[in-house]
Amino acid sequence: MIQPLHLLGFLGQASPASSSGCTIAPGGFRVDGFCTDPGSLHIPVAYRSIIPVLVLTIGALVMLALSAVLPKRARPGLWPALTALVGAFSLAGAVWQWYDLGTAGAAQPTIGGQIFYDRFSVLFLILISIAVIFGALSADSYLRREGLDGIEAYILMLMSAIGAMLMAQSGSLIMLFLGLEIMSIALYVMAAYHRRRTQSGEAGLKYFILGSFSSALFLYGVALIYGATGSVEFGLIGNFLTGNVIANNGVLLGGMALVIVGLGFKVAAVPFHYWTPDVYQGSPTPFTGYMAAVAKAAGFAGLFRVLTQALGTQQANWRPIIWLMAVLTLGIGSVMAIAQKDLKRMMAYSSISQAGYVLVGLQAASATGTSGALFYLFTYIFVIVGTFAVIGLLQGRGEARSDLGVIRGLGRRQPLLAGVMLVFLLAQAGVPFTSGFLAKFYVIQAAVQRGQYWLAVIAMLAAAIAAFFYLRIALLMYSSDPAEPGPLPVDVPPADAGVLTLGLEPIASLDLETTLVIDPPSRGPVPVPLAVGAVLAVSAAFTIAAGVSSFAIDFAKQATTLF
Amino acid sequence: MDWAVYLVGAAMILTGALGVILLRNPVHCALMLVFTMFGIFLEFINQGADFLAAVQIIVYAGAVVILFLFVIMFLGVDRKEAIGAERLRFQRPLAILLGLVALVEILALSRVDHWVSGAPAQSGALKGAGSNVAKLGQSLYTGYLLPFEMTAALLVIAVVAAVVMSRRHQPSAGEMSPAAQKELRESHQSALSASDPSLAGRLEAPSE
Amino acid sequence: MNVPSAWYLILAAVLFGIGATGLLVRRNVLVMFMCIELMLNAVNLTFVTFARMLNDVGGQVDVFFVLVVAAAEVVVGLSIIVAMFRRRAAATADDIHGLKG
Amino acid sequence: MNAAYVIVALPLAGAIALLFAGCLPIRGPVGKVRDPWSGWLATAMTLGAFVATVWVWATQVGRSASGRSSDLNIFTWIPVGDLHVNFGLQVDPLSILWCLFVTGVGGLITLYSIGYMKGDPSFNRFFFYLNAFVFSMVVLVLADNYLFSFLGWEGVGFCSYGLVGFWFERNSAAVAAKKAFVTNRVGDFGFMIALFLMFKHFGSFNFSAVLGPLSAGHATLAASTATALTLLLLLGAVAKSAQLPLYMWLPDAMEGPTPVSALIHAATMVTAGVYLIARSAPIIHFSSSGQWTIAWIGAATALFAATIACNQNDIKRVLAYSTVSQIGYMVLGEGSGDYSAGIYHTVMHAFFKALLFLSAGAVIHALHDEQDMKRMGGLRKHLRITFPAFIIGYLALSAIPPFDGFWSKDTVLAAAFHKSPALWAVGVITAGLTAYYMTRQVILVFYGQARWADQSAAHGAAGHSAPPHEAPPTMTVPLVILSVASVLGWLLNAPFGGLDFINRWLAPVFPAAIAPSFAVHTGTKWIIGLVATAVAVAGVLSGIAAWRRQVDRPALEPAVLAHGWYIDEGIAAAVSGPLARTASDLSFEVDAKLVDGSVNGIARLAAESGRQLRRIQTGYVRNYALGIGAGAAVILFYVALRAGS
Repeated sequence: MIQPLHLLGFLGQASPASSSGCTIAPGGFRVDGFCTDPGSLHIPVAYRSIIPVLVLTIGALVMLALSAVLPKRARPGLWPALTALVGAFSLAGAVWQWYDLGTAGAAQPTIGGQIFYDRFSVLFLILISIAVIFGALSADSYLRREGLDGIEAYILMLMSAIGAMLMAQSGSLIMLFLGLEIMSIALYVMAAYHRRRTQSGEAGLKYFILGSFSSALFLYGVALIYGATGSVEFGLIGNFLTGNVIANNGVLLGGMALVIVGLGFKVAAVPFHYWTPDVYQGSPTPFTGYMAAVAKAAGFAGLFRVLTQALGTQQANWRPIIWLMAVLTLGIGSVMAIAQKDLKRMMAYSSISQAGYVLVGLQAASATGTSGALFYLFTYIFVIVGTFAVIGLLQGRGEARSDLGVIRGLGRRQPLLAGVMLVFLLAQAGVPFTSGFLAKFYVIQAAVQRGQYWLAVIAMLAAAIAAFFYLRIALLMYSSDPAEPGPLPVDVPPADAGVLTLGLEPIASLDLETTLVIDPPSRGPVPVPLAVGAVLAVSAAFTIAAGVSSFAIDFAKQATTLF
Repeated sequence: MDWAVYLVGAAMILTGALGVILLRNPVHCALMLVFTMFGIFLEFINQGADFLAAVQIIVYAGAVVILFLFVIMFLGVDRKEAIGAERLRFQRPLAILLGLVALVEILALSRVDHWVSGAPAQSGALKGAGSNVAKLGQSLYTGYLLPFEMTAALLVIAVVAAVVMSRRHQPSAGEMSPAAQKELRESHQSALSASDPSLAGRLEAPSE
Repeated sequence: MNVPSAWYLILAAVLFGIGATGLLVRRNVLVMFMCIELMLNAVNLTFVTFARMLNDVGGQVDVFFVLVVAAAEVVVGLSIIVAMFRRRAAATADDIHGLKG
Repeated sequence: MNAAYVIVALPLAGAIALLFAGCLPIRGPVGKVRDPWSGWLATAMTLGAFVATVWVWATQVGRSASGRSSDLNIFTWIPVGDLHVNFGLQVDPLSILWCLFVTGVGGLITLYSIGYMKGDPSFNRFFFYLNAFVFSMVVLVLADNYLFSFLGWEGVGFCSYGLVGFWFERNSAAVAAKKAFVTNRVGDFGFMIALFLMFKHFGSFNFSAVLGPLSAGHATLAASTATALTLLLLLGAVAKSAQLPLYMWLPDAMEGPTPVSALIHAATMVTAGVYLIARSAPIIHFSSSGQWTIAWIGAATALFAATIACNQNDIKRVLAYSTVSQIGYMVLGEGSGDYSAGIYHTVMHAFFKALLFLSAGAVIHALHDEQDMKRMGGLRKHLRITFPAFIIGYLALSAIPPFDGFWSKDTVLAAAFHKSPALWAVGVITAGLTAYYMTRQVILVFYGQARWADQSAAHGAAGHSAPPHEAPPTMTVPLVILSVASVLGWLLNAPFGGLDFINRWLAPVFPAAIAPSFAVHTGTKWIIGLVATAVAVAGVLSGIAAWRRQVDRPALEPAVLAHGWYIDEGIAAAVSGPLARTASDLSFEVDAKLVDGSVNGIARLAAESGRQLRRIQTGYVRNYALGIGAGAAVILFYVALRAGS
C-alpha cells in the first residue's frame, strides 16, 4: 500500500550490507560500506531513515517563519495546533518507517554510519512523536493560563524531540552526544520557561549546571572509548571488541563508566538523580510530563545502544554496575516518594523509581529484558504525561498549589478526572489490567530468567512500598473535602519570595519581571480544556488497553532488534 | 622543540585552570580561561591539528570568553567572591578529595601510558598526503554529514533560548510582586499560627 | 624528540580534574560554568591526542562538535543566568536552594 | 452461557452500577440512587449470584465424580512468548463449595447491612465495596490459575482495606486499615514470589498444568521446591487468614462496620488462606516439613488467640480473636492431611460466626454503638430475637453437641490426633478455653445487671435514654436463617448414616495420590468426641462459675492477656518506638486522617528512612554535583578493579 513511495527517488535507498567490509584505499574514507576515493564528497543519504527528524525540523522552521509573518498576537491555539500537526506527521512518518522496515534482521547503520534505521529506533520515534503531540496539547491551556503563550515553547519542544530522536537512532557516540545536547539544552530552557516563578528559574539553572557537568563527564567517556577502540561508531566498536581482546582494557572500561554516568543522569538513575525532584517540581507542569517521558526514553535508548551494540562484549563489566544502579534507584525512589508533601515532587521520585524497573530490564541484557524495558518506556509516557497534565489542571494560576491536599476530594468534585487519575496511579503502582502491571512483570521476569532472584525480590519489594503512596493519593482523591479554614491552602512556596534574597538586601528595586499571579484553585470543579481532555482520554484508554491485551507487548517484542 | 612547546603549553593550561578556580574576581577568572585556551592552542599546534587550533582560538577566546566577560559586566558581578568562606560542610575537602581520586582512577585505568589499544584508523588516515583542512573537510561532509547538519538545531535552540530568556514581560492584572507574595505568605502564616500553632510550624520549610 | 602522547593525555586528565573540582568548590555560577568549559577543553585535548595516536581523522572532527555544543551551551546557559541574576548580581549558586527534600 | 459466568458477572455488574450511581442523575424514589435502593441492588446481585451458584452445583451433582471439574476460558490475557495467561473459571467441587457459602452468607449479610447502615452518608460506597468484595472473592476461588486468583486475592484485600477504614474519620479506623494493608502486603509478597518460583518451575500458572499432573500421580516434585512453594504460599495464607505471626491486623480490623466484620473478617475473606492451602494440596503433599509447619501454625494460633479472647472486653474483639482461633483449627485440619475436615469446619464456622457477628451487631445497634461488654448486661429481656440467635451461635462455637461446631471441630481433632497427639492436646485445651470465653461473653452481655442503663444516665446527653430496641426485619431475617443453618448445617457432613456429603463431594479434588486417606478407629473417635464434649462442658461451667455474679474479676483478667501478650506494644516499641517523631513530619494534609503515631511499624520504617534520606536532597546544586561526582568515582573505582581481566 505504501509501496509506491519506494519509487520516489528522494527517499533514497536503504544502505547495502556493509558487513563484508571494504578495504579503505590510502587517503580514502569508509562511508556506509562504500569506500570513497580521496577527495570524493559523495555520500549516499537514505532519507527514509530520518523522515521524522526531517518533518520536525522543517515543521519547526516553517513555524518560525510563520511567526515572523503573522501579526504578533496570532490566533490563540495556532501554535499548539501546528505543533501537534507536525507531531502527527512525524508520527505518520515513523509508522511508515515501521512497515517499511518489515521484520528485517539486524540493524544497519546509514548516513555515514551515524544513525541506525531499525525497529528499535522506530519505536522510540513513534514514542517521541506521541509525546510531542501530547505535550503540545496539554501545554496550551497551561501556558495561556500563566500568560506565557507564544511560539517559543513549541519550537523548543520540537527541537528537544529532534534531539531525542537522534539519540534513539544514533549510530555513533558523537551522534548520541549531539542528540543528547540538542535535547538537553532545549529542556533546560523549557524548565526555566516560567520566568516569573523563581522556582522555575531555579529548576532551569540547576538542570543546566548539573546537566552540563554530566555532559562533560559523558564526553570524556566518549573520548576514552574512542581512544581505546579507534572509533565512535557503535558497529565498529562492537566489531573491534569482538575481534580483538584488549590486553589493557582500563581506558575502555573507564570510558564506559563515564558514559553510563552521563546517560544515567539523563534517565535519573540513582545516584545521578539529584536534579530530578527539584527540576520536576520547579518546571512548568506540562513540560515536566513531557520531559519525564522524552528525556527518560531517549536516555534509555542511548544506554541500550551503547551497552548492547557497542559494548555488548563487555557485559560482564557493565551488568553489575547497572544492577547496583537498578537496586538503588528502585529503593531510593520508592522510599523517598513516601516522605513527600508536594504532588509534583512525589511524582518525580515515583518516576525515579520507575526508571529502576527499566534498568532491571537493561541489566538482564537479554531479548526479554529489552522488550520488557521497551514496553515499559512506551507505556510509561502515556501514564506520566497524563499524570502531570492532571496535576497541571488542578494547580491554579501561578502553580499556586501542588501539595497533596489539592487532590483531596477530587473524586467527588470531578469523578471523571479522578477516574482518569486513578488509572494512571494504578498503572504506576503496577496493578493488574493496567499497562504498569505487565511492564513490571516483564522486566522482573527477565531478571528471573537470568537467575537473579534477589533482584526480582527487591523489585517486588519496591513495588510493594510504592503501592503504598500511590494508594494513599488515590484514597485522598476519594476522601471527603475537609472543612478547612479559608486561607490555609494558599501556600505560596517559600522560594517564590525568598530564594534569591538570602544574604542580600531586601528586594528594594522591584522589577516587573518577577511578578507572578498566584491564584489558588477554587474549591469547585476545574475546567478541563478539550485538548487536555483528549490527551487524558487517550492516555487512560491506552493504559487500560495495553494492560488487557497483548498488542503493545507484541509491538515491543518486534522492536527488539538488538539481540 | 616539541618538549619546549609542550611544557610551555602545559604550564599555561595548568596556570590558567588553577587561576580560574582560585581567583576571586570573575573577570580575572575569565582572563585565566583565555590563558588556558592559548595553552590548548599550543598543544594542538604541537600535535599537528593546525586548523583546530585556529578554530579553538576563534571560538573560545573570540566568542565564548567575550560572552562571559560581557555577561559579567552586564550583571555587574565583577566583585570578589569570598573564597575562604564555605557554607556547605565538607563540600570543599570532599570536592578536592574527589578530584584527586578521580584523577588517580583515570591514571590507574590507563596504567599511565597504556591509553590506546592499537585499533586501526576507521574514519580515514590523518597522516599522508593532503592537508589537514582537506581531510577534516572531507570527513565532515561525508561520514559526519548528519551530525554536521544537525548542529543547526543547536543554533536554532540557542537563538530561541536567548529570545525567551531575555524578553521583557508585560505585567497583567492580578500579578503579585515578590514583596507582595512574601507579605501574603506571612499573613497566612500568622493567621495559621493563631489558629493552630502546630500546623503553622509544619507549613514552614523544614529545618535544614 | 617527540613528546610521548601519554603526557598530553595526563595533562588533559589533570585539566579535567581541575575543572571538575572547580565546579564543586566555586559558588559563582559564572565561574562554575567556566569550569565546565575547562572540562570540555580537556576532552578536546584528549580527542586530538587520540586522533594523532590512532592516525585517525575522526578524533579531530569530533572536536568540532564539542566546540559547537560548547558555544550553544554558553549562549543558553548565560541567558538563563542573566534571566535569573539580572537584579541580584551578588547571588551565588548556594543562594538557590528553594527546592529541596 | 454457562451459569458460572453469572456468578462472577452479577456482583461485578452491581459494583459498577454502584460506582457510577453516585454520579448518574437517575432519579429513584428518594432523589438519586441511594439508600436504601443501592442496598437492595447489591443484595439482589449477591443473592442472584447465589442462585447461579446453586444452579451450577445442581448441574454438577448430576455428573460423575470425574466430570465435575470444568474449565471455562473467559479471555486470553497475554498470549505472547513463553507467557500464556488465560483468564478462566475453574468450576470444580472445591470452588463451587466456596462460592456457595461466599454468595449465600454474603447475600444475607448484604441484606442485613441495609438496616445496619441506614442513614450513613456513604451508603452507596459501602454497598459498592460489598459487591466488589463478593466479586473479588468469587474470582479468587473460581479462577483457573494462580495469577487470576491472585488478582481476586488483591481485590479482596483492597475491599477489606476500604471497608476497615470505612469510617476513616475515626483515627483508629484509619490506623487499622493501614495495619491491615501493610500486614497483607507482607503476605502478598510471599504469594508473588511463589508465583515467580512457580512460573520458573512449571512454566505456567494454570491449576491444570501445575497441579493436574501432581494430583493425578503422574509427576512428583522435589521436596525442596515443594517446601519453598509451600512456605511462600503459607506466608500469603497466614497474612490473609490472620494466623501467627501475622494475626495482629484482624482484631484491629473490627473498626469496620459490623456487617463487614461478619462477612469479610469472619466468614469469607479470612478463609481465603484456607482455600489457598486446600487448592495447593498437591504441592503441599510433597513437603512433609511444610505439612508439619502448617499443622503447628494452626494449632499454635488456635491456642494463642483463645487465651487472648478470654480477657477482651470489646464484644467484637472477643469474636475477632475467636475467629483467629477457629481459623487455626481449619489450618490445623489441613496440615493434618484431612482437607475436607478443615473445609467442613470453614463452612460451619461461616454459619455460626456470621450469626454471632450479626447478633453482636444487633446488640451494638440496640445500644447505640456501645461495644464494651462491661457496659452491657441483662439484654436477654430486650432482644427477643437476637438473644436466642446469639445463644445458638454460642453453643455452636463452644462445640456443644449437637450444634455445628461440635461436629466439625470433632473431625478436625480426630485428624490432628492421627497426625500427632500433641496437636490434638492443644486443640482440646483450646476447645475448653473457647467454651469458657464464650460463656463469659454471653453472661456479660445478656445476663446480670443492665449496666447500660446507668451508663447512659451517667453520660446524660449521650442520647440513648430509650431502652434497647430490637433491630428491623432486614437485620433479623438473616439472623433467623443463619440460626437454622447453625443448628442443622452439620448434617452436610455428618459422620454417620452416609451423610458425609462434603467428604464425598470433595473427594475428586483430593485424590488419594495427594491426600492419603486415613481411618481413625471408631472407638477412638468416640473417645475423642467424649473428651471434647467433656472439656467444652467444663469450660462452660467454669465460665458460669466465674462470671455469674461478678463483672470485674481482675484475677481472671491479667493485663498481659487483655493486651494480647503485649505483642502489638512490643512490636511498636521495637520497630517504631524510636521513630515516634516521624508522624509529625509526614504530609500534614494526609496525616491527620491516615497516618498517626500508633503501631504501624513497616510503614513507619519506610517513611522514616525516606525522611532521613531527604536530607541528602539539600537543595544546593553543588552538593548534587558532588553526589554525581562521587557516584562516578565509585563506578570508576569498580571498573579499575576489574580492568585488565
